[in-house]
Amino acid sequence: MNNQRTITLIQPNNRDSEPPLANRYMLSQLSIPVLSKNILQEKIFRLTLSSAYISQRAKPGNFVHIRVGSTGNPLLRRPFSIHSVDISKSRFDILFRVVGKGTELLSQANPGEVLDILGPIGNSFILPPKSKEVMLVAGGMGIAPLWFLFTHMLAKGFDPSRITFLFGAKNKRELLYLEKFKKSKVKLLVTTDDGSLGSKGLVTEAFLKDIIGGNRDHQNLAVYSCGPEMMLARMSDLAKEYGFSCQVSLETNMACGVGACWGCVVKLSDGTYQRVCADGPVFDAQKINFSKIA
Amino acid sequence: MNNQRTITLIQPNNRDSEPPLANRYMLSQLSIPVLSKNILQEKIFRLTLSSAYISQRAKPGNFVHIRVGSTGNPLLRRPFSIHSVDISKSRFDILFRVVGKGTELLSQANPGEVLDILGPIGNSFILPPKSKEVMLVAGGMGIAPLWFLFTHMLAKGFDPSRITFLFGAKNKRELLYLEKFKKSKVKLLVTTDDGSLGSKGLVTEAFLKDIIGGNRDHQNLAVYSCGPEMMLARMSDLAKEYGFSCQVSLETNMACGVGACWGCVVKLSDGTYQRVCADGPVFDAQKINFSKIA
Amino acid sequence: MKPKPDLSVTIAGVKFPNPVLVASGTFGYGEEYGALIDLSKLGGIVCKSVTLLPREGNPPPRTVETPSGMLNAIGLTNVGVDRFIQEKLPFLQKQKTRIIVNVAGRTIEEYVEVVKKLNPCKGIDMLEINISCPNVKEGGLAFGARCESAQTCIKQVKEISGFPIIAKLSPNVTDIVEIAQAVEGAGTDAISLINTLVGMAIDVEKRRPVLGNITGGLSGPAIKPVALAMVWKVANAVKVPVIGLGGIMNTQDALEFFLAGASMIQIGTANFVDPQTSVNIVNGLNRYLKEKGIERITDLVGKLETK
Amino acid sequence: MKPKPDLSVTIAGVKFPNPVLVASGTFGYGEEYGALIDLSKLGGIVCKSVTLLPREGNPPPRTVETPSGMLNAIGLTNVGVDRFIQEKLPFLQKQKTRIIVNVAGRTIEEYVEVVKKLNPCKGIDMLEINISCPNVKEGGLAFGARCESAQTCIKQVKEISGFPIIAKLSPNVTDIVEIAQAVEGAGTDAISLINTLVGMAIDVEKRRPVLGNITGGLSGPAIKPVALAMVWKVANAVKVPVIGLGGIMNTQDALEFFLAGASMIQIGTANFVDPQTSVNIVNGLNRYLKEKGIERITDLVGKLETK
Ligand SMILES: Cc1cc2nc3c(=O)[nH]c(=O)nc-3n(C[C@H](O)[C@H](O)[C@H](O)COP(=O)(O)OP(=O)(O)OC[C@H]3O[C@@H](n4cnc5c(N)ncnc54)[C@H](O)[C@@H]3O)c2cc1C
Ligand SMILES: Cc1cc2nc3c(=O)[nH]c(=O)nc-3n(C[C@H](O)[C@H](O)[C@H](O)COP(=O)(O)OP(=O)(O)OC[C@H]3O[C@@H](n4cnc5c(N)ncnc54)[C@H](O)[C@@H]3O)c2cc1C
Ligand SMILES: Cc1cc2nc3c(=O)[nH]c(=O)nc-3n(C[C@H](O)[C@H](O)[C@H](O)COP(=O)(O)O)c2cc1C
Ligand SMILES: Cc1cc2nc3c(=O)[nH]c(=O)nc-3n(C[C@H](O)[C@H](O)[C@H](O)COP(=O)(O)O)c2cc1C
Ligand code: FES
Ligand code: FES
Repeated sequence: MNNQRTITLIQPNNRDSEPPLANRYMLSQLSIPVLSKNILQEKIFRLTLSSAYISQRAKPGNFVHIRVGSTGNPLLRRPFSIHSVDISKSRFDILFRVVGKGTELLSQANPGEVLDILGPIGNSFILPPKSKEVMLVAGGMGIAPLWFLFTHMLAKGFDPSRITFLFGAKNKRELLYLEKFKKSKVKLLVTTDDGSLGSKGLVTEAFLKDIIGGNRDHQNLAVYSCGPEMMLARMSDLAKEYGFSCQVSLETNMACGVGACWGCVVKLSDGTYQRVCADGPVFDAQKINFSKIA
Repeated sequence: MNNQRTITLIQPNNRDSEPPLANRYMLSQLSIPVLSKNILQEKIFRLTLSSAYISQRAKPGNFVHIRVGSTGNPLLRRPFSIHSVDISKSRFDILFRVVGKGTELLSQANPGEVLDILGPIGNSFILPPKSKEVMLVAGGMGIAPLWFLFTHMLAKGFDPSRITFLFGAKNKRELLYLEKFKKSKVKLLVTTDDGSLGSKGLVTEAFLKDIIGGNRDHQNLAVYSCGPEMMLARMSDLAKEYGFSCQVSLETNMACGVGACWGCVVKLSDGTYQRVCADGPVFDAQKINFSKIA
Repeated sequence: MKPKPDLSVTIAGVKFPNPVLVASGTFGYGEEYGALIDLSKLGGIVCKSVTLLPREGNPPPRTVETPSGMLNAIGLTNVGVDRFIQEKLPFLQKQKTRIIVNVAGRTIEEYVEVVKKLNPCKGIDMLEINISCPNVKEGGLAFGARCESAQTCIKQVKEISGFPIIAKLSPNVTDIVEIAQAVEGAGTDAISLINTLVGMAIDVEKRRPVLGNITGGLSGPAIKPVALAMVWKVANAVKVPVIGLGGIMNTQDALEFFLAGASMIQIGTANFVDPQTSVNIVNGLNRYLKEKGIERITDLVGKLETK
Repeated sequence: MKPKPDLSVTIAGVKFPNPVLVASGTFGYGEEYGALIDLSKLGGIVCKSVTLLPREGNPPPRTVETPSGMLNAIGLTNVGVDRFIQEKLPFLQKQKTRIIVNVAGRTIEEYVEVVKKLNPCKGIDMLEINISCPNVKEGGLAFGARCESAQTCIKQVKEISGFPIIAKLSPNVTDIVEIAQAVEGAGTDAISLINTLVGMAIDVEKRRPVLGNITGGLSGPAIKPVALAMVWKVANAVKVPVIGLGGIMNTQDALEFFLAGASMIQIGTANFVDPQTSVNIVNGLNRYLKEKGIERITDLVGKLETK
């Protein structure tokens, strides 16, 4: 890690004529100390990491690729969305759930330990014109990148009363940041699988109800979503059906994380594949062929 | 580990007509808490482990087979001699040097952690008649089992003034327990590779000088040795040349540790192989074909 | 309460209480692990390979650890079939579990001789014919690597064997399906795979191979993906039951093998890591079937969806 | 002060500043790692396989981690040789390192076509002929697994190639030496091995293969022992230089391969774990030679003592 040049890396993929979603050009390999660890819920951790480099460059949607452990098991790095950034304090957070041995090891990292991190990686969410109505739809750990997007929008002067945040989780304990949401004056709709808070059921269905019942102009919606694959597939279907714009942040298995191996691809509606690490992770929901991901 | 029966395990190997060296019949798989950890020198650790089962049954020469880490790397258990035993407190010690990833991980075990241990394993040193002159010859970590043998002899009423302890190490810092040796009234001869304490050079040569110059009756010597393979090979040659009895504790790569895989064998002078774990680790030095070990 | 799930499996007329065997060479003759686990909980024990004459085996070092695996070059150390029958079989006969004797030889005649000597013995349920040992100069892999020799060896053994036989195949081949079909054609009652992959480790300081035999056989979790692919391919190409092994460490791994098409599994290297592995997997399978409401383990075999 | 050790290696007339290459498929076209390491420190870059026509590759998921390894079934995704020459080669030509273009095809004619298109290009030092990809239905492994087809393919490519060629072999064969001798006979300038081992992983919950392609290729530390054994066997059986790869993670691993007989090495999966691996190994080799007072890296090649 003696080399932290920040040369332009990947040429934007100009297959389509749209403006590229990306700010992909500043990947670096860094040794980053853990500043603090918070256990928000059983198995849900937030790590605060110290890096001027990343905090200055990170945009909502970017992720980092972290080496967890050095015994060779797990072998590969693990990707995590940048969850929030504090430029003035040169720090950023990741939020994650322990699901396997990689996240288990990461959850054992203690303040002072230094992590080997590649980042920031990937493109980012494109902010809407301020005339749009914004809807953020998070499922479970999908809150991780959307929280960054949300706070970023507020910082950029978006009117919270024109933002709706839909947040679905297993149960009320996993509905994070409820206090903070309240303070923000955003419109918050929550759902839980067990009905322990908000409406019982899927967040996508709450969303559907809202856009149908809410007398919304679908053309004027800017929807952003992150969550389990099934949920994003549903969002994609709805976006196609109702014609609203929707950006989703995807997760696939990653090896290199830098666009070299073509392991992390997602199938587009036109039959081609794109890399989640280098061409995403943010994609236009309408362009993804979700039936071919699973 | 729900099963800790202590059934007779391996039939003594009766290929030769001598009395078996072993007390091999009480292997058990145990969950054993670490009581304390001492860093004696750079990279040299002593762990005190809490087990009534093992402390009651362990004999000098026995070892334990420890699972280090659970990530699958390292995969196999690691064997360590029982270094000392305190029956009244139901505890025993192991002493080890960090040489690779297994010992590295073990050195990170903290008090309160529970280790998965097979033991006690293997045969043990046969004590000499009290009429014999005892010589213990340790090289480096070879002190681990010989310390147990030594303190065991003292406890059994052997006359310390008839025991000579030769201890060789890289440098004076690795000459452990010098204070304790002083108190014991044993005759102690030390050597170091760098001459930082005692005579400079190999402990085997100090031993040779002693048995030649010391006007010793070689027939009346009971020699016990443990250390690097080269050193034990030399002890074996000397035992053959001068005709003294010599028991050595051997180390080879181990997989099962229970006599099942035949991976840990040592070649005997008669061309046959014996298992260090189940037929040893203590062997008659004269019977080992050391030229074929390396 | 749902009824207890049925873990039993019948292969070539032999009924096993459960599908978890311990693999040849990793469990000695059973007695070595008798103090550590309840042998009657196993589906069966596959003994260390026996040969016609006693074998001392290869010069040490015989094992070395590798990333998520180990190499061994034991070299079929064993007391020979006569002493096996006298000294080792009596203990095995007393166990309340199935006994599979693994047979190896330098020539086809030797395989046949060993089997003839075993034929009259009580307490043996099946034979496993090891035509896949990578660590001996003659025989072993020499038979298993080519269709013709594999076929001839299995055919001749099957003709005279008093027990149903399992052909144990090597992964060190270009086309495992071809070999599997050859031994099926020769009349084997079942196929087990995989034996170890040929591998090597070097001591850079000494500039020597770590193993006395230079090369050895790679086993353990490292090879699980290779084993699983071969089990899946073979199970889809033959009608005889397939016994899967290679790197199985836990219930999850075991389930992967059943889904891929294995009717039974064997636990090898994992015995060294944790002697309880096999029993833990038996318990784990029970729990899994109960949780999922699956009645029989056989309902899982080959249930991989690939469409 | 001792003089700086000489890491350079010359193969088929091409002089490499050091013997550390990055392996095909794990380093893209170089540019992807340009921000992370100084490409001029590498012995050379082996590009991702190029084929005659663009290939989208296999359905996802394309990778999954396994114990000390990973499976991939990318399926030779690439832009095709024409766009490779237009879009990717210009970047590579500018790098101060050697460029090896890896070529794959579904038929021998395709290999030949691709090589013909590359022949006029500047900035290419060698070609690596991939007759060992396990993740495509046609070509790839189909050629590398049998002597005759391997020989024919390499022979025809060699006849028309304007660059020295390396034949990249598959470990999924019964006798690697046989194949190596066949491609040597066909005139290859060097041999690289190993490509990945065929493997599989199963998602027990979904009862489906994890990979979209069902099976994939196993790489990483798990396969190092297999790679090392094959490199040792082949290096002792052929006269052309051998390039070793498979699970190399650090300088120690690299030294094992040189001792086994590899003239050069390639770093594959390790790039994903730590992009600095290749550069670290170059530095580590320098340090090692200096410490041991060895003048040239070539002095280590094949220096394994097996007596
Ligand atoms: C761009 C990107 C951003 C991500 N951001 C976050 C985040 O902010 N917070 C968070 O908690 N997780 C995030 N993930 C998912 C996270 O990377 C995985 O949970 C993690 O890699 C699992 O590692 P493990 O070793 O603990 O689990 P493993 O042992 O590897 O797998 C355990 C289980 O998790 C599943 N799994 C493994 N990797 C993934 C994956 N990439 N996506 C979905 N399921 C997977 C496996 O199929 C398996 O069922 C992100 C993934 C990507 C690609
Ligand atoms: C019966 C027996 C009793 C032992 N008692 C002790 C003891 O009391 N204290 C102690 O410090 N060590 C003892 N050892 C050695 C100890 O088991 C090894 O040092 C340990 O297994 C190394 O594990 P590792 O993962 O740290 O090293 P690895 O990464 O496995 O190897 C690192 C280096 O150590 C060498 N090595 C590995 N295993 C052995 C071995 N068994 N013998 C010699 N060299 C080896 C390797 O060749 C390599 O050079 C004993 C060994 C045996 C067989
Ligand atoms: C130390 C050791 C000894 C072995 N001896 C034999 C043997 O004698 N006969 C045989 O057929 N297989 C033998 N094997 C192979 C195993 O039975 C098994 O096929 C292989 O190890 C793969 O399974 P695993 O990964 O679960 O260990 C041996 C394996 C090991 C590790
Ligand atoms: C993701 C991935 C993609 C690969 N693609 C190719 C390829 O296109 N052509 C090729 O010849 N080898 C390919 N390989 C094989 C590697 O070049 C190498 O032979 C193999 O991974 C073993 O080396 P390793 O263990 O160091 O990774 C690929 C390997 C991986 C992991
Ligand atoms: S993870 Fe390698 S291309 Fe995306
Ligand atoms: S380690 Fe298995 S027999 Fe000794």
